[in-house]
Amino acid sequence: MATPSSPSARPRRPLVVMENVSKQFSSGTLALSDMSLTVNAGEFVSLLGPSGCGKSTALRIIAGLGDASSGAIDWPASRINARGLPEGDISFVFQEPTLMPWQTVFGNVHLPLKLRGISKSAARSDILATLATVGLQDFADAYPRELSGGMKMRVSIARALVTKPKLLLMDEPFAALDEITRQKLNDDVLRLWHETGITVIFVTHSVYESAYLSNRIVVMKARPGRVHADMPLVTSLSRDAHYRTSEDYRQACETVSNALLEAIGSEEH
Amino acid sequence: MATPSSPSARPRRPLVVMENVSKQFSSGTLALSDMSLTVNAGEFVSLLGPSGCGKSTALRIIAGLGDASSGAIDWPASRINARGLPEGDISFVFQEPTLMPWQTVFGNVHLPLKLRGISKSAARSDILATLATVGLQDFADAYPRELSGGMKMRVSIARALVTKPKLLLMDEPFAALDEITRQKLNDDVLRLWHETGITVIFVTHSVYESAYLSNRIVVMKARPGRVHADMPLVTSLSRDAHYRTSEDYRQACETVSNALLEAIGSEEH
Amino acid sequence: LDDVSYGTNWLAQAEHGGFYQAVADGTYEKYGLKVTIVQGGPNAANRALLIAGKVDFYMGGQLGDMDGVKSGIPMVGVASIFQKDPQVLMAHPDQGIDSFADLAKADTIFMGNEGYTTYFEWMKKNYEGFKDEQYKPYTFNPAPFIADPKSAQQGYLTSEPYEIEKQAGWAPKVFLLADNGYSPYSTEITAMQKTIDEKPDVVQRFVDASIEGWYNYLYGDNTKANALIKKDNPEMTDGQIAYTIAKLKEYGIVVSGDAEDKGIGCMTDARYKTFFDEMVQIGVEPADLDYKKAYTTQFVCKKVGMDLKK
Amino acid sequence: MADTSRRPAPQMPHASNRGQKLLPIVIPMGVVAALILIWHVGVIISGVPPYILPSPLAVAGSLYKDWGTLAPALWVTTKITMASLALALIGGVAIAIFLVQSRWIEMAFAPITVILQVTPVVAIAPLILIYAPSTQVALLICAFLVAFFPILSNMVQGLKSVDHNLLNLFDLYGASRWQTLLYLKLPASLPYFMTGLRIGGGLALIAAVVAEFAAGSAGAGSGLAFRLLESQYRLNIPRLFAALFLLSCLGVVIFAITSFISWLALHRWHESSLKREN
Amino acid sequence: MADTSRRPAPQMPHASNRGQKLLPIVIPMGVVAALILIWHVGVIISGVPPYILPSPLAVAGSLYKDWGTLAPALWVTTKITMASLALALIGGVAIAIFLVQSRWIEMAFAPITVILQVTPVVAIAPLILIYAPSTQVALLICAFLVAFFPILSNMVQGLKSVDHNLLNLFDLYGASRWQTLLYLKLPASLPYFMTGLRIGGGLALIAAVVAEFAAGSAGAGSGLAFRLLESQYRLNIPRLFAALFLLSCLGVVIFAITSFISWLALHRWHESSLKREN
Ligand SMILES: Nc1ncnc2c1ncn2[C@@H]1O[C@H](COP(=O)(O)OP(=O)(O)OP(=O)(O)O)[C@@H](O)[C@H]1O
Ligand SMILES: Nc1ncnc2c1ncn2[C@@H]1O[C@H](COP(=O)(O)OP(=O)(O)OP(=O)(O)O)[C@@H](O)[C@H]1O
Ligand SMILES: [Mg+2]
Ligand SMILES: [Mg+2]
Repeated sequence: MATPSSPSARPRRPLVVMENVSKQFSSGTLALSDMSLTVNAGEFVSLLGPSGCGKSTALRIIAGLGDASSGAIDWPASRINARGLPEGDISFVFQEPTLMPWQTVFGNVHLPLKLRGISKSAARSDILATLATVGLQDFADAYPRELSGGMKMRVSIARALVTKPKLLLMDEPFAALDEITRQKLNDDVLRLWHETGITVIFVTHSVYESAYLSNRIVVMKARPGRVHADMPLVTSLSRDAHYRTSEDYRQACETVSNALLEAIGSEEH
Repeated sequence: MATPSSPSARPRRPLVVMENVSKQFSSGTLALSDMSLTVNAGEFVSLLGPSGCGKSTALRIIAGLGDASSGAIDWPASRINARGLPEGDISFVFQEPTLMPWQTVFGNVHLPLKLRGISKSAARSDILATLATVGLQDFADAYPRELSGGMKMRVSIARALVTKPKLLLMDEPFAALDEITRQKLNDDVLRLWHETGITVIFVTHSVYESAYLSNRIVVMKARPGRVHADMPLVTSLSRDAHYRTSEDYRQACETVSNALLEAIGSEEH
Repeated sequence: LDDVSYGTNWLAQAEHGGFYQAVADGTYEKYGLKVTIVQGGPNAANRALLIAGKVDFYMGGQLGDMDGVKSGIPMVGVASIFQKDPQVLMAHPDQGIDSFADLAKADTIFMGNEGYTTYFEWMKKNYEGFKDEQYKPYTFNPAPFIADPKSAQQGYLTSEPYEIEKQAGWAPKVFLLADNGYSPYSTEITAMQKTIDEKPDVVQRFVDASIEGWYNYLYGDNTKANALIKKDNPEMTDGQIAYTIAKLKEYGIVVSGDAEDKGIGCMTDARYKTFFDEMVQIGVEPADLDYKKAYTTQFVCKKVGMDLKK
Repeated sequence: MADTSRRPAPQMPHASNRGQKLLPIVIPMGVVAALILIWHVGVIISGVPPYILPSPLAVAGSLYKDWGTLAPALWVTTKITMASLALALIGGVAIAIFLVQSRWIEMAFAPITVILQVTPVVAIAPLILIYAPSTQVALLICAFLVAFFPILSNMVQGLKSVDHNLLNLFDLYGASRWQTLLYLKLPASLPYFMTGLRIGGGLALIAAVVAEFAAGSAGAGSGLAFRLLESQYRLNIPRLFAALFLLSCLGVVIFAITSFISWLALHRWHESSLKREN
Repeated sequence: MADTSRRPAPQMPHASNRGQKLLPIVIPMGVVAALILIWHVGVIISGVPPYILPSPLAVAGSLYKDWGTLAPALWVTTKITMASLALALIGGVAIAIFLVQSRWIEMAFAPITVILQVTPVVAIAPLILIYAPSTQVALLICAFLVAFFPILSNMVQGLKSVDHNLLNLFDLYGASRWQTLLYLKLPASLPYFMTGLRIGGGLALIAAVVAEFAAGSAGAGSGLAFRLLESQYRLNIPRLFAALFLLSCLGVVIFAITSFISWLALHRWHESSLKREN
């Protein structure tokens, strides 16, 4: 298992600990088997792996959606509520847009705020600002069915961002977006992470994206899903257009690619 | 408008001609405006453009799903049927998996064959072979809800391939797949194209993918959608792992990226 | 034999005894008729079947026949087996309701629709104190009446009082409408005018045979008829039959008035007109109604079968 | 043998929009008018006597002549129908929400709702009459018993058909039961509810009629059901048909209103009321 | 103030599965038994006379004593119910398919179905009796009129709620109308159909009862409705309740069967019958 650089020096406290989590669906599919993963507060963890290896399942279990068949989820440093989730804000961008078809774009983005009792008018400026971030300022009054696939996904992203969460779980949020929009949003998320110190767990299929965004990359193996490689990614360079042409970046990409190839290769043959 | 190489020497007959097609939805959104595009038989055309620029709309109109508000679709060399579509086979991979939830994976892939009166048992080997192509041979009896996002998309791809179509329309088919699977499927589609001489219209957000796969790239501009750049891509190299490191490829990628940046830039500012 | 069908107004019961008697003892056959009795019942549509020509005769009533004329339906009463309509009103025995007029003191009177639109109108016109607020619909379940001592209820002389006494253990006060002034002909034999015009002899034979049947039923050996009734209506009990026959005789339902000397089934113009005038007076029938079209006396009052009365 | 052809775009799709708006009213009226014509011609040709099947003219005549009695009856029936529909809606939705709270509750109480539903109202009407404080209340109870079940069933199915992904979303954001109900489950089950409403609307009318048969009020305060039975008893067949006609009209109007409400609620987002555009 | 906590996995989720299987039967039975007990105690405490509300014991006694008359009646009613349910299903689905063929057809014919639905069966039963070739047929027509509308309405909504993307898919592959109906629209509308079936099952029973009231024959071949009316007329209230009890049982059994069919058809794929696993 290769690590592109030494682990970060400054000590981090663990935010969430998956301990030997297994998940078997009632259909019999063993989606996760003895998966253990500790995510520290303030990390930006990318989760990669072959299609169907259990990334979404792992993310959902962390978020408390769907119980694990065995193993446990720990939130060592947080007070947890009745649902077993830490107090404070978690946002989740699901792999599918998951919008309410009867609400406009504005209404959909308003939802998490509404659930906290913030009225439409009070939330208006926040919502519009977030919509502008994802380039949908003109579509606030459109219904989901009137949007293209990428636009729906951007609504979902806006909904996750509008609460200014402390933990952000994103399941292939940018897969349906063109590269320009994608890079812009990459930078937006990165800025958010830098500025607010939130924790991000980010599922992606793009090696480049993971290498650009994260400070730790976890590669999963399939059937049953488990961690294959867990690689901190430290660079002294700031993540910007220059970073994309840097040797650090190229090397990180290569390492991740190899780990992925290994994970898939060891699987298929 | 840059072209990476001179147009192909051998003359091709046009398969489908979009003539000044506009599409206005009843919500008022002008999705396409005076879009003209001629696709020749045997071409592999990639369609790129910013999210929401009308790629899916254009593909659907070509396939006869949803009428244009003005303009027309011509099939100059084909006998067309009552629905205005050419006789023979069109397959479409929609942007969303669009599976029947009450059918198993097998049943979903069987659908287009069933509609032609081919029974389950007669189609069995074809279906299983196609499922193997997309790596889902073990999931023939699973229901869509038991699949991951990428797996659903692969079922949709298998459904499109199983009929061995003459015209293949694909709307971001590989966006939800990991890079290894994606490359494998890229090569599979490419082989199919080479071997059977089918025509492919392929929507993607990946410049690399488009440069690797197609022999013509069309970049669209947004709101309203129209063609911004139409670039033949000719190379003497065969498309394989070596091609990805070739100068032809690098150059093609750059040209396309620039065209895309132009298309988006001219839009936003 | 001529095929003839007769639709009754309720399930087989002793009130239809004479007809069953004529079937059971061969009287109809003797008159050259093969008679099928079509039972009625709650909501049964035998009158509609008569109008549509699906049965030949129907157990109608005077008011119904007059309504037919009003609506241009050529229905004609050819005989009236009951001289008195067995319709009664009942009250609780301990509520100080001792006469028909006292019923006005009841808080509630459970009545069917027909009753409400006919004799209740008549009661409002002819007695003091009856008012619409008293009416509640009667759905052939006497429980609400039993439960509410301040209520009264419609009934059939031969049925409800018997059941109520059997179930509740007390005998209700019974007031026969016919004895208190409201007296239409009832349990008629009603035919369409067409039948009368085309087959008068069949009508005559059916009327005559039925009258004979009734004499035999009331005064002769009625075991076979009762067996037939119980076959058609397995719920019927001997006790109920005996009670009914006793009441029919006690109140002179079948044999009284004109029937005493002219035979069962007799109808007279004078009596028909009396009731018609009552109905005109209370606004149920229009004064210009040609009520004479609703009946004919040509088949009855011929003293048929009177010798059978012992 | 190539055969060149083209699929031209439809011309002016938004033209004559004004005329189109009226079609949903004009067409059914036309069909009903045609039916009445067929009825009329049928009566004349077959020579069926008016006391079996009156001609539309006779019915119209009766409608005109007896308007004085029929109109108040129509009004009474309308009121009962509306009241029982309201009751059925409130009751059906409330019980549905209660039932889907847990599998246990559903198992335990679903049979009771079924029992309420299948018990023939005519049979228990006397019991209700005995215990209800007033005839009016008895009437409403009867009508409710007839009309609530379709709304309940549809609502239960709707509440259970909510997209699991959206449920996850609400869970994630810590939505309370109440919020999930209000913002997710109720809107998501609207298509089912609307079907229930459409069925319930018609059934409430039937319920009002049945209730009046079983426990009805009389005289001045009586509804169409009473007038109908009365006409039937008095062999006033044209008036019977006039009453039937009014009932049908009321039913169609209720159906039109519920359909319109359904369209209002769904046309922005649900497949069933959307034109296919792509 | 950090407070360490963990959310452990539930232990042995598949244990005691056998016991669980029986719960959907045991629980409703328990609830019904409890209701009967309450009824019993209520009757004893309140001292209500048996001719108003008999005790469950009296009803059971009557059930036992009169089984000879009730059993054939139950059988007759069951047959009519099944026949009218079958008719309503076939008719409802067929009409629904016809209606959704085009917006014009729907506009033109929907009002007619509504008219059929709201016309009180009791009022037109005599007409039906006159024109139907036999009482049995008349009965079925009456029952059909009562039961078909909920199935029709649900089916229409279901057929119209098909995912537009899937419709596009079928169009693209050149599916015929018939294939689209068979392979797409019918399966996709199953959740709605099943709701219609559940409503229709109960309503068919009511329909059988109402039809028997309205057009029923008397005597030997008569069903529970007739026995019920007769018992009422004879003031044999325990038997009336015995008949009601049998009707309720029949209704619950039909509900259980239709629910089971619905579960069978939907549990593999539809949200409403799926356990939430993620
Ligand atoms: N509801 C379910 N029932 C049964 N099996 C399921 C269910 N959901 C997921 N699975 C299975 O669990 C495995 C992991 O699925 P998951 O969605 O976590 O994959 P993933 O890593 O997110 O894949 P992708 O990249 O394609 O989204 C898959 O094999 C899938 O078939
Ligand atoms: N049914 C609809 N009603 C109204 N507007 C629509 C509808 N479908 C699409 N649009 C609009 O048409 C435009 C083009 O949509 P389309 O789906 O073709 O985009 P796209 O290029 O495929 O985008 P993406 O890459 O995000 O999938 C968008 O602005 C969208 O909002
Ligand atoms: Mg996933
Ligand atoms: Mg698209």
